[in-house]
Formats: sequence, structure tokens, C-alpha cells
Amino acid sequence: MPAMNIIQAVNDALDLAMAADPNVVVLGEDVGKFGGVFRATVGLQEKYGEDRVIDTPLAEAGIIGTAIGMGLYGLRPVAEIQFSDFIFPAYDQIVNELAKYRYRSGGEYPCPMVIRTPFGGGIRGGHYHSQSPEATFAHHAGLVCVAPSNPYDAKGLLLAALESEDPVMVFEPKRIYRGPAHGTNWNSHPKGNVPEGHYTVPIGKAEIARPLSGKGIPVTLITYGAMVETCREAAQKAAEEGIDVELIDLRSLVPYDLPAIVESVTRTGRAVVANEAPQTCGFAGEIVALIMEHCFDWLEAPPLRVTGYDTPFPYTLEYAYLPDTGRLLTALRKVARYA
Amino acid sequence: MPAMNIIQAVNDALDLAMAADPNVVVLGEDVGKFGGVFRATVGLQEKYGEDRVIDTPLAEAGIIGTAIGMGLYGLRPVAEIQFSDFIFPAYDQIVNELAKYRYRSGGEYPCPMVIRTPFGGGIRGGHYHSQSPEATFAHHAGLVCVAPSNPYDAKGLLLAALESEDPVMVFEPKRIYRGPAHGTNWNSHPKGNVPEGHYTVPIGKAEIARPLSGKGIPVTLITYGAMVETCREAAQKAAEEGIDVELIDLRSLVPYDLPAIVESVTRTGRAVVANEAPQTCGFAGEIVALIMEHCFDWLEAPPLRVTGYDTPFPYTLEYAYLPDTGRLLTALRKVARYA
Amino acid sequence: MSDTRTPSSAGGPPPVVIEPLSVLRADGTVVDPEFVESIPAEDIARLYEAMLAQRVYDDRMIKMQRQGRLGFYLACTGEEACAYGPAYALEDRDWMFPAYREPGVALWRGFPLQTWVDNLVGNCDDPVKGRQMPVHWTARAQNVVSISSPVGTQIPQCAGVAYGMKLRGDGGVSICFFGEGTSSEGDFHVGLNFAGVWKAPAIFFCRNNGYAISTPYEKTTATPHIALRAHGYGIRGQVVDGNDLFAVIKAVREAADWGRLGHGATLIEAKTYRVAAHSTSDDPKAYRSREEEDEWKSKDPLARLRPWLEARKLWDEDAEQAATKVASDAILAALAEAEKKPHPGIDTLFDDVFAERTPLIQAQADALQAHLASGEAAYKPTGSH
Amino acid sequence: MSDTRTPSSAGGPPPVVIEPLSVLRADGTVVDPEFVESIPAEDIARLYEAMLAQRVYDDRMIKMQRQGRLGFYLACTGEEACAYGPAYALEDRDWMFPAYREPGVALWRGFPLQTWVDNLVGNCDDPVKGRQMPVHWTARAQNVVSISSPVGTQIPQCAGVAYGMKLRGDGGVSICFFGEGTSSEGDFHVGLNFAGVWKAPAIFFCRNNGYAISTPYEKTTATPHIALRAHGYGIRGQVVDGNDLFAVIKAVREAADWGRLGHGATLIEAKTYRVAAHSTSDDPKAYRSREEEDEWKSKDPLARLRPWLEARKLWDEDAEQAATKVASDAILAALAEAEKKPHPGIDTLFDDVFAERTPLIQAQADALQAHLASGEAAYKPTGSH
Ligand SMILES: Cc1ncc(C[n+]2csc(CCOP(=O)(O)OP(=O)(O)O)c2C)c(N)n1
Ligand SMILES: Cc1ncc(C[n+]2csc(CCOP(=O)(O)OP(=O)(O)O)c2C)c(N)n1
Ligand SMILES: [Mg+2]
Ligand SMILES: [Mg+2]
Repeated sequence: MPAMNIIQAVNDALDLAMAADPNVVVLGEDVGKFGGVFRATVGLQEKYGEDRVIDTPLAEAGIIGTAIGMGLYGLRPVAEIQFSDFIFPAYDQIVNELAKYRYRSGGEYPCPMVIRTPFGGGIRGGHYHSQSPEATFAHHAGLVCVAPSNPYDAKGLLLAALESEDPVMVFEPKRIYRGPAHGTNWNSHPKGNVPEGHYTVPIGKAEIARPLSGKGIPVTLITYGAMVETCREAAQKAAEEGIDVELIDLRSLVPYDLPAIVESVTRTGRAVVANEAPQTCGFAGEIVALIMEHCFDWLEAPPLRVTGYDTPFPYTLEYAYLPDTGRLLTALRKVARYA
Repeated sequence: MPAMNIIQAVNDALDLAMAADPNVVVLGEDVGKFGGVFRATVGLQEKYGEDRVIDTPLAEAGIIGTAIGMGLYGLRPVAEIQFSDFIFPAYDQIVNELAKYRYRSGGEYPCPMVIRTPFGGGIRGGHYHSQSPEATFAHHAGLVCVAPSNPYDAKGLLLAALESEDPVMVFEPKRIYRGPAHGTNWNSHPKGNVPEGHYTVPIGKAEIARPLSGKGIPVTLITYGAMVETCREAAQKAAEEGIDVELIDLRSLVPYDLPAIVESVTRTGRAVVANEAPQTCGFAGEIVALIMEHCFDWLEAPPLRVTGYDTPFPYTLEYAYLPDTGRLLTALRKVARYA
Repeated sequence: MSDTRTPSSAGGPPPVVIEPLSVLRADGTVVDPEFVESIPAEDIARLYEAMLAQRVYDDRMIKMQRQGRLGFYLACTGEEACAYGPAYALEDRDWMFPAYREPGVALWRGFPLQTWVDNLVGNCDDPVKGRQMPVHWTARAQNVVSISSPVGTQIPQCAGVAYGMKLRGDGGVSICFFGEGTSSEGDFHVGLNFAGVWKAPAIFFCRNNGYAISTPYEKTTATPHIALRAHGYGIRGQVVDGNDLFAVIKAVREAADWGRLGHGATLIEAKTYRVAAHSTSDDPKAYRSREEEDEWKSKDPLARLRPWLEARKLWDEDAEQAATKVASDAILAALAEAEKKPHPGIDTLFDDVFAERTPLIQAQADALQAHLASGEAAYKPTGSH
Repeated sequence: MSDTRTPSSAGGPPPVVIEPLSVLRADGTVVDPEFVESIPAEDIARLYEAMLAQRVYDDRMIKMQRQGRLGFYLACTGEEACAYGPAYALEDRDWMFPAYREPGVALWRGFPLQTWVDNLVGNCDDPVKGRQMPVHWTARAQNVVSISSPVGTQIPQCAGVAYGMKLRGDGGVSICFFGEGTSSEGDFHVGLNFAGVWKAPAIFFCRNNGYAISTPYEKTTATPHIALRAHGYGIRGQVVDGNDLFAVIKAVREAADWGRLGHGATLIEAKTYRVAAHSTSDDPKAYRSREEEDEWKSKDPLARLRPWLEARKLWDEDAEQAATKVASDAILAALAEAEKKPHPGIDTLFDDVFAERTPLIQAQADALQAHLASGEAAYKPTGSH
């Protein structure tokens, strides 16, 4: 199997989908001739033409609004929003229109389409090239939200999204686009091996990214996106301290895989949930509330959150803002040693 | 003290503020000559002129965007968004600009201003005249968010907002604008007595809307906005079953009053949290997560959420969508009888 | 305007014409006999009858709302030509995005009156399953897209449909209706600009009826004509007398031809007047004068057409009386029928959020069923309005 | 255009002029000697020197970014006249909303070079406390508003400031700078429309430099001139040669007079070219031709001005050499100085979210301190870049 990074995996999925279905069109800012600022659409315009790989004017509401029209008409638009920080001019089109079309039309006007957008920090992007707004979309009923953490899932989830009958938002972990950690690449990583051709990763299913070793106090650590690799690192360090981490990669936020969460937490009795976004009303809080409602009797300790701070995302001090292995370890210890 | 409904209380607060400070301007769709579709700004244009009570073009991004400019320049704009369902075209201006101005300018360009918007269901408004989007604003650091549940707090919080150095979003409970329940008015209600002249209700402070009676199993019931009155009704019914409810009206969502929540829940050991919005990533989930993190050892039962369903807001079946006393009772019983 | 068939490339940017296109003047004179002859007079009679029926429906439904039999209603009185004209001018394959003030676009295409009223009541036969407010219906069989409350959102969506038609080369055009107030939203700008760049076969039909709820035109914009904005997008612009049915048909035909020939989009500004209140929640007395209203009533699109029909012996007072009674009986019968029907099944609350219910939604549906079974719900699960 | 002082009310809607305002042509001929004489030649020399310095800064900072000494940089090479011209034309009390490509508007008003570079490095003396990316600075003392990445958001904000100036009658005007790509955002539309209705003293300065990152003008819009959009808002429109410093000054002066006299807003479209790459993250070779770039270099705003100055003995090769060296030394010294300064204190992370820290933010600040004290942080709390 070829080794791919996440960008290549996304590009491969789009290429396969466009070759297989003439209704698939890609649109967004600089996605055509330039191939996208992160190069995810490189080569597609040469291959499929300017009519199917569209360099749009600079207007997110226009990108999503016109994509909705295409979707209603029967095309399969894949809209790219250059950075998820810039998705908000299209927020009304996404949450008031796209999310509600099937419902408000009594099922007469479904609008399957895909929105791809890079999210999260770690590339020294400051306020506006680092945000993680997924919770503000998950809150509005009607949007499937997924967040892959590796090349294999990035391709498989995108192909699944392209086959879904629902609108799907794909939050791509830009920090690890090219490698699981700074200065590394995906070759070495098992999920860097991406099968050629078509396959899908089921929407709504989480994955155990790291099973329990059986040695030490068991703790369930739940996250998604780029935080998966940070959590994996923390889990390795925790092991040295006798904390045995089961790492769950949610992969899908809406719908989320409640059985997987409950199965693990009822086994371990301890949980830490992490996300990069601010704490207040973030997705980690939702998971903690679910654990509360479904695993209370099994809990040995209160589930803890490790999140970004409730401030805008900084530039120089980004390293201090992002949840790091140290903060994760502190939380893991707290729940492991809770008494 | 004069009896006022919430609309009159808001109007009174605006009148006082405009009389006291020439920098206060009111702007929005139909707020001037017409006095607003809910009549909250009636009479202000006659009194303060078209330059200070501005009928704007139909564009929420323009209302908030220009209000931000006014706020930066030193005016005190009070922007009305006709329904919170229509606030999303201004979402980018609010969460990317207004929320971050003070921070991103290193404190050089604070932008104190007020956004008033009616939220919540119960007026047979269907998808687009019923939504409760507060959680999607609370998630973005930099926005003070308050939600009064009665005329006294509506006036006091609005006056406090007008004196705040921060941007404040006031979510007004439109269902109970004119009375605490359908067919009733505010005269009878203690909070319907609104003092004349200036006073403020502190931002960030919750209130015990109903204390424990000492009879029965104690449960803390936490909510805000129009749900306060529904919860009060449920509390009365619960009393007959030997469930003793302490009802907390949060009033402020950002900043929230954690000490008040913790003080109550550590006393009762049981909690139910309610909001009208969908469950996923709603504000109730945040409160449950906080209870978890701060009250775990005192809990006799898992805190439960009672929320709107994870669907768009319906029309004909609105009565079934809105959390009612019956659903609240079911949750109260579950936590009270938990074993 | 002269010949819309010359490719815009030939003569620089597409034409923007602001003196109103007019065919049958308010005083009865025919400006463009050639065009009038090109349309079967019987069709005009049918259109008149349909517009008259619409006016009767609006009149009755407003009364019914006052009597508490409808939760909400919104009329198009005085603006009928802006819905029936375009519906007539276009082909059934063309897609339409109405605002909330153009029921005619679907009714003209055969959307059943009963279905329309079922939506006003929100009963089990409402195509949108009682999920939206009255007047927010959907008519898939007529290629009329779901109506949304948020104004302007449909404009870029219409451009997207038009792009799809162009990509497939299937010869369709897509039209979006909106008011002059709505033209202030950002979505107006992005929708027209995208359509311009793409030369998409879209028609943006702006009903300039003078008001956005209480907000008069001069507080909406400082431009004398919304149609002038076409200059800013490199698309065709055309002002039309919105109370002149013939002129509206002609303007939309020309715009459709322009689009089908590959020249791109047109912005049509129809000058008309919102004779009705904004909706049953509104009272115009608070913000406009009786004189102004009366002046516009004299320009009424139906009153203007009737003498023309009568001169051709296609209409008379008896026909007026009869048609009025037929429409009145039909709408009241439809309402009575609609009121007999139960609410949509409570379980429908959880359908169509996604193609299939998520586990969370199914769990919520089950919880509601249990709640109802417990008998503690503060309401009855079904029952007619 | 003739006389901007006639109230727009007098002659219908305000004028929209699309043949480019030009004063000093590319070939050196002076179109408008009268205007040229009205400006002290020494001022032009100072402006030339400042623009030259800007070019040197840009050149050096791009190199420094390649060497890894800056995280990001973005140059205005070839577009200097669009920042220094307006800054000169306006008064210090006037407010400015730059995009990210006009450092000149603040530097000309005395924003210290060192402070500007401290922002590029994001150190403890960066006025925005290292919170935003390089080139996103703030200059309160110069009435230059905080720069934001999201494009177009500043346009309605500028209209709001102008409204405040009008309400207070303090005679100020407010200018907003943005690119032609940005003019596609909905915020452009709402900002200009509000300013039009309010007759607010705003100037919307669109730098049409041909590209939005890789997107060429023809994919941004089908209108031949962004300035034509002024028709759609009932405001003044003016195309200007953006590489002609004199013309830019004149266009902005006229727009400011127009605003101060109470006639309202002006949309200026400055035709120029983004000679530089979009930013240090971009490579234009992927999407445009060498020929195109060379053609525009021949229209360079500095090269155009220099012969005029030399003819007046206000500039020569020695001056050029000297000024270049001064600028180069200054910027490199400022960078070296900036690099010596530590990061902003880690505790500043939690300031300025609100006027005062909320309990939650304070708790998070305390937790971070504890985390650092524990010595387990995966990074060092301070240290220079
Ligand atoms: C985004 C949004 N903001 C506000 C409203 C509330 N609203 C409903 S209709 C209306 C006025 C629309 O006026 P216009 O576009 O001229 O259409 P008309 O009613 O005159 O046909 C307003 C403000 C809305 N529906 N959507
Ligand atoms: C809302 C938003 N969308 C996308 C971006 C990413 N972006 C940054 S600059 C730019 C192009 C801007 O082009 P233009 O307005 O012509 O200005 P120029 O760079 O040419 O000066 C884009 C797309 C952004 N900053 N903000
Ligand atoms: Mg109107
Ligand atoms: Mg540009």
C-alpha cells in the first residue's frame, strides 16, 4: 500500500470520486489552477476541467450558497473553505439552510453535499488560522460532522461523505496534514498506509486508537482530529507511570459513537476528554455530559476535560494555548489517582 | 412600584440610557417609526430622533458591522436583531470581530456594545422564529451573554449591559415577553414589579428563583430564560410528590455563576439542567460537565438534561418539542429516586 | 430593450435598462401591440382569473386568521402580476425559488389548492409535515423549491441551480424572487456576483414593493433603482412595471431567452406596491399614509387588465362575480377540509433531520413516546387545529 | 471629475466616473499641472522616500522570513502609492481601516518602525501582545484600527465609524482599504449600502491589484470596474490609476471633501498590480505569466515619480542609494532589536478577553501557572524567537 499524507489522501479520494461520478464538482477559493492553499486539490482541474473544479470569487456565503443550489439540483458539490476560521460568513447558509433543507421541505428537497475545511492550531496561524468551530455546527441538527486524524480515515471518511445522503462537514486536522507530529511524516505511521482505489470508513463509528495494555490503572482518553496524536504521546508517557490509557478516536462527532464510549468507560471507570477548542460549550463538554448520563454508576472519578483556554487563539504563545502532553498527563493522573 | 412586562422593562431601560447618555444609539430593522416588531423600542424615535434610533436596511451583518464601528468610535450602540434565528448573517461579525476586538488589538480597541435579540420557542414560529442559539455564542471567548427571565432582570441586566466595558448579548425570552405563562400577565408576579429609574442586576450572578422548602428530597434545577417559569411550574408539581426543588435562574451564561451552582448542588447532591435548544453542545451540557468537575463527590445521582430535541424547531408539534413540565418531572423523579 | 439575443460579448457588458419596461399602460394604452398579439388572449383571461382567485384567497385567509383559524398569513394583494406573470413566462422544467409572497408560482403550475391550504393549517397532509409556519410550503412536483424565512438565502442557491443547468446543458433557467428590502442582504451580492462570473442562466426577480415591513425604500438604499446593481456584476438589468402583467411576462421571457442562449443572468426590478399589510402581524397605519395606499390602488394590476379583456369580450361583470364566488367557495371548502385533518403524527418530528434517524434522534423519539404513554405530557398528542 | 462640491441632491445621484483619474502619466506627462502645483514638491519627495523605504522593508523582510527569522510576511511592492497617497491626503483625525497590505498608512503617520517590527516578531513590545500573526498590527495613536484576517469585515465597521463622525459632526472621515477579491464578500455590499443610506463620510478604497491569491480578476467578478458598484448604492464612484501617486492623492482628497461637505461616501477603485507574491506562503509562478509581471513593473509607481523629482532636482542616484541604505539599516537593526526582546509574558494570554478576567479565565490562568511550575510543560514559557 502506498504511504500518503492526509493531503494526498484527500486528493486521492476526490480524484476517485470525480472519475466515478460526473456529478461531483469541487469549488472554493484557489482550489483550481493553484490546487488549494494546502494543495489538496492539486491536479484536479487539469484532469476534470474548469467547470468541475471551480475557482470561486472570495465569498464563503457564495461558495456554500451556490453549492447548496448545486446539491438540490442533483450535483455532488465538495466545497472547500480555505480555513475553518473563515467559514462564518457562510454560517447562516450552513445552519439555517443546508442543515434544515430536508426537514423543512418534508423530505422533498434533500441536499447531500460535502464541506471540507482545515481546522485547529499548531501552524502559528494566530486568531484566524487556528480555530476549531466544530461544536457550533454540531449543535445545529441536520449536519453530519466528521474529523479524521490520519490519512487512512481522511480518505475513507471523505469517500463515505461523498456517498452519504446527508450534508457532511469534514473538519481536516491541518496541523498533521503532512505528518503525525512536527518534523515527522506519515510513512512510519500504520494509518499512513492508504489502500489504492475505493474504500470507506463508516460514519458514526469511533475507533480505539490505542488499546489497553492491561498494565496499570485503566483510563479512557477520548478525542478527535489532531489531538489524537498528542493524546497518543501522552498515553505513552502515562504508561511509564502505571496509567494504562485506552485512546478513543471519535472520528465522527455527529452522529457520535455512544456505544463505543460507554463500552470503554464502563470498563475503565475513568475518563479524560480533550479538544483544542475553548472549554465552554465545546464538544468535550458534550462527551462528559453523555458519560455522566450513561456511565455514572461505573465512574471511579469525575471525567475531566482538557481543552483550549476560553480566549481567542494566540500567535506567539500558541504552544502554551494548545493542550500539550503535560496538561493531558496532569488530567490522566488526577482521574487515575482519584480517591 | 409599577407593574411592567418584559417589553416595557426593556423599553424603560433604553429610555433611561438614551436620556442619560447621548452616545447611546439604537439600531435595527423596524425599530424606529414602527417601534420594533415586538414594540420594545416604541416611542424612542419620537423622543430621541432618527439619528439615534435608526431604521436600518435589512442586513444583520450591516447592523452588527456598523454597530461595531460605532462602538469603536465611542458611541454605545444597542443593536436589535429581530429574531435570534436571523442573527446568523452577522455571526462572523459577532464571533470573529466583536468578540476578538479588545484581545486582538492588545486592548487598544475595546468595543463595548449591546446586542438584543428575542430567543426561544412557544409563539408558533416554526423553524425560524423559535431558535435558541446562545451556546454557539457562549463558545466563542469574548462575548458576555445574559438571558433574563422576568421584567425586573430584563431592565436591570440591560442597564448593566449598557454600563459594561464588554460586548454584551442579551437573549430575551420572547415567549414570556408579556406574561410568565400563556394567558397570564406579569402583574401578579413579584418580578413584574419594576422600580422606576436606574438600577442594575449584576452580570455573572445567578439567582435562586425558588428556595428549598425543607420538605422532601432536595434537587437542584438549573435553567434560564423562558424555561424558568416552566421549571417553576414543574417544581410546584414535584413538591406534591415529595421532591423539593431549588430552582436556579442562571441569568448570566457568560460569565456563569459557578459558585452558586456548586453551593446548591453540593447541598442537594442532585441536579437537573434544562434548556430549550437541542441537546448536543447546548448550554445545559456545559453545566452538567461543570457539575461533574466540581461536585462529583457530593452527587447522589447523575445530573440529567432536559432539552429540546436534536431536530429543527417544528411548527404544528411545537408543544411536543418544547420541554414541558411532564418531561421535567420525569427527570426530577429519576434523580430524586436514583439508587 | 432592443435585441436581447446579441451576445453580451459583442457589445461590451450586458445592457442595464432603467426606464420601466411597459406594455399595457395604466391608462389602458398599449405600448407594444406586437408583443400583446404574440400571447393568446385566452391565456391572459386565464391569468386574470387566477390572479383574481389569488386575491380572493388572500382576502378570505386574512379574515380566517383574524378569526383564529390560521396561525399566520401573508398576502400578495397588488403584486399578483409578479407571481403569475413569471410563472406563465417560464417553462415547467425551470426552477423557481419564491419568497413567501408568491404562492401563484406554484398554484399556476398545478400545485393543488387543498395542499396549499393543508400547509397553511400545518396538518398531516401538509407537504412539509407541519414543520414550518403557514406560507412556507414546498412543491417538488412543480420544481418550486422549499420556502425559507431567512430572506435572501435563496439567491446564491438559485445561482447554484442555474450553474447545474449550465453544466448539464439541459436548457433550464432558475428564477429567484425577493423583495427590495432583501436586496440589502449580503447573499444578494454574492449570489448575483457568482452568477455573473459563471454566466449562469439565472433570473433574479426583485419585487420592489416599496416596503420591508415598516421600512420604506429610501431607508433601504440610496440607489434610485435596484436594477442599477446589475452594472456591478456584469449582468443584464431591467426595470419593469410590476403591475403590468404583459410587461412582466415580456421581461421574464427576455431574461429566460438571454439565459438559455448562454448570455447569463438578468436582474429584473419590478416596481410595484405592497397594498397588503406585511403580514397578519403587521399594521401599516403605523408607518404609511392612506393617500399613498390609495394612489397605488389606482395602479392595480387586475383593474388595469380588466378593461383590456372586456374590450375583447373575454370578461365581464358576470364573469367577475362568478369567478369570485368559485374562488371563495373553493378556498373556504379547502380550509374546512384542512381543519378536519389531524396533526402530522408526532413521530414525524424525528424524521428527515437526516436520511435515517441517528441513534440520538431515535432515543429522543422513544423517550417522547414513553412520555406520552405516561400520560403526563402537558398536551394532547394529536387533534385538529 | 469636475466639481465634487455640488451637493449630490443638486444633480441627481452622485457621479460614477470610470475613466481612470490620472495626474502624472506613465510616460511622464502631467495631465493636471494645476493639481501638481497645489502640492509642495518637498512633500512628494518625502513621500517618494517613504515609499522607497517601504519597498526596502518589504524586500528585506521577505528575505528574513525565508531565513526563518519571521513566521510570515506579506509585501505591498508595486502598490505603495495606494497606502502613502491616502495617508498623505487625509488628516490625522481621520480613521483608517487598512487591510494587511498597507503598513504605510500607519508608518506615514508616525507609527514607530520598531513597534511595527516588534509586531512582525510578536514579542513583548508588540502592541497586540503577540496575539496575531505578523502584519496584523494595531496603531491606536495614529487612529489606525486593528487589522483582522477575515477580509471585508472592516467595510461595514468603517461605515459605522463614519456614522459616528457624522452624528457628532466632528468633521472626520473614515477610510477602509481592501482588495478587489474582498469586494466579493457580503460585507462589501452591506457596508456600502448602509453608508449610502446614511450619507456617511466614508471612503471605500478598493485596491484592484488583479489577484486574490491565485484568483484573477475575471474569476472574481464579471463587471469591468468595481467602481461601477457605486451606482447600486447611490454613492460616488471613481476609478483612479493606483500607480500614480498624485492621482491617488487627488482622488482621496476629493472623496474626503465630498464626505466632509455632507454628500456622503465614495467608492474609489485604484487600478494597480500585486507585483509581490500574495505572501511568503505563495508562489505566483503557479498561476501567472512572467510577461504579465514585467509589463506591470514598467508602470511602477516609484519609477514613475522619480524622473519628475529629478527634473526638479529633488532626487538623484545618490539620494536613492543613501535612502536605500538608511532604510535597509533601519529595518535590519529594528529586527535585531526585536529578536532580543522576550515573548509577551505568558500571563498576557488571559488579559483583554474581557475588561476583567472572568473567574473561568482566572482559573485557567492559575492552572497554566501551576502547569509551568510542575516543569512538565512540553515547552519553555519564555525566550526570544
Ligand atoms: C435574515 C432575515 N432577517 C429578518 C427577517 C424578518 N423579515 C421578514 S420579512 C422582512 C421584510 C422583507 O421585505 P422585502 O424583502 O422588501 O419583501 P416584502 O415583504 O416587501 O415582499 C423582514 C425584515 C427575515 N425573515 N430574515
Ligand atoms: C473571509 C476570508 N476568507 C478567506 C481568506 C483567505 N485570504 C486571505 S487574503 C485572500 C485574498 C484577498 O485578495 P484581495 O482582496 O484582492 O486582496 P489582495 O491580497 O490582492 O491585496 C484570501 C482569500 C480570508 N483572509 N478571509
Ligand atoms: Mg418590499
Ligand atoms: Mg487583489
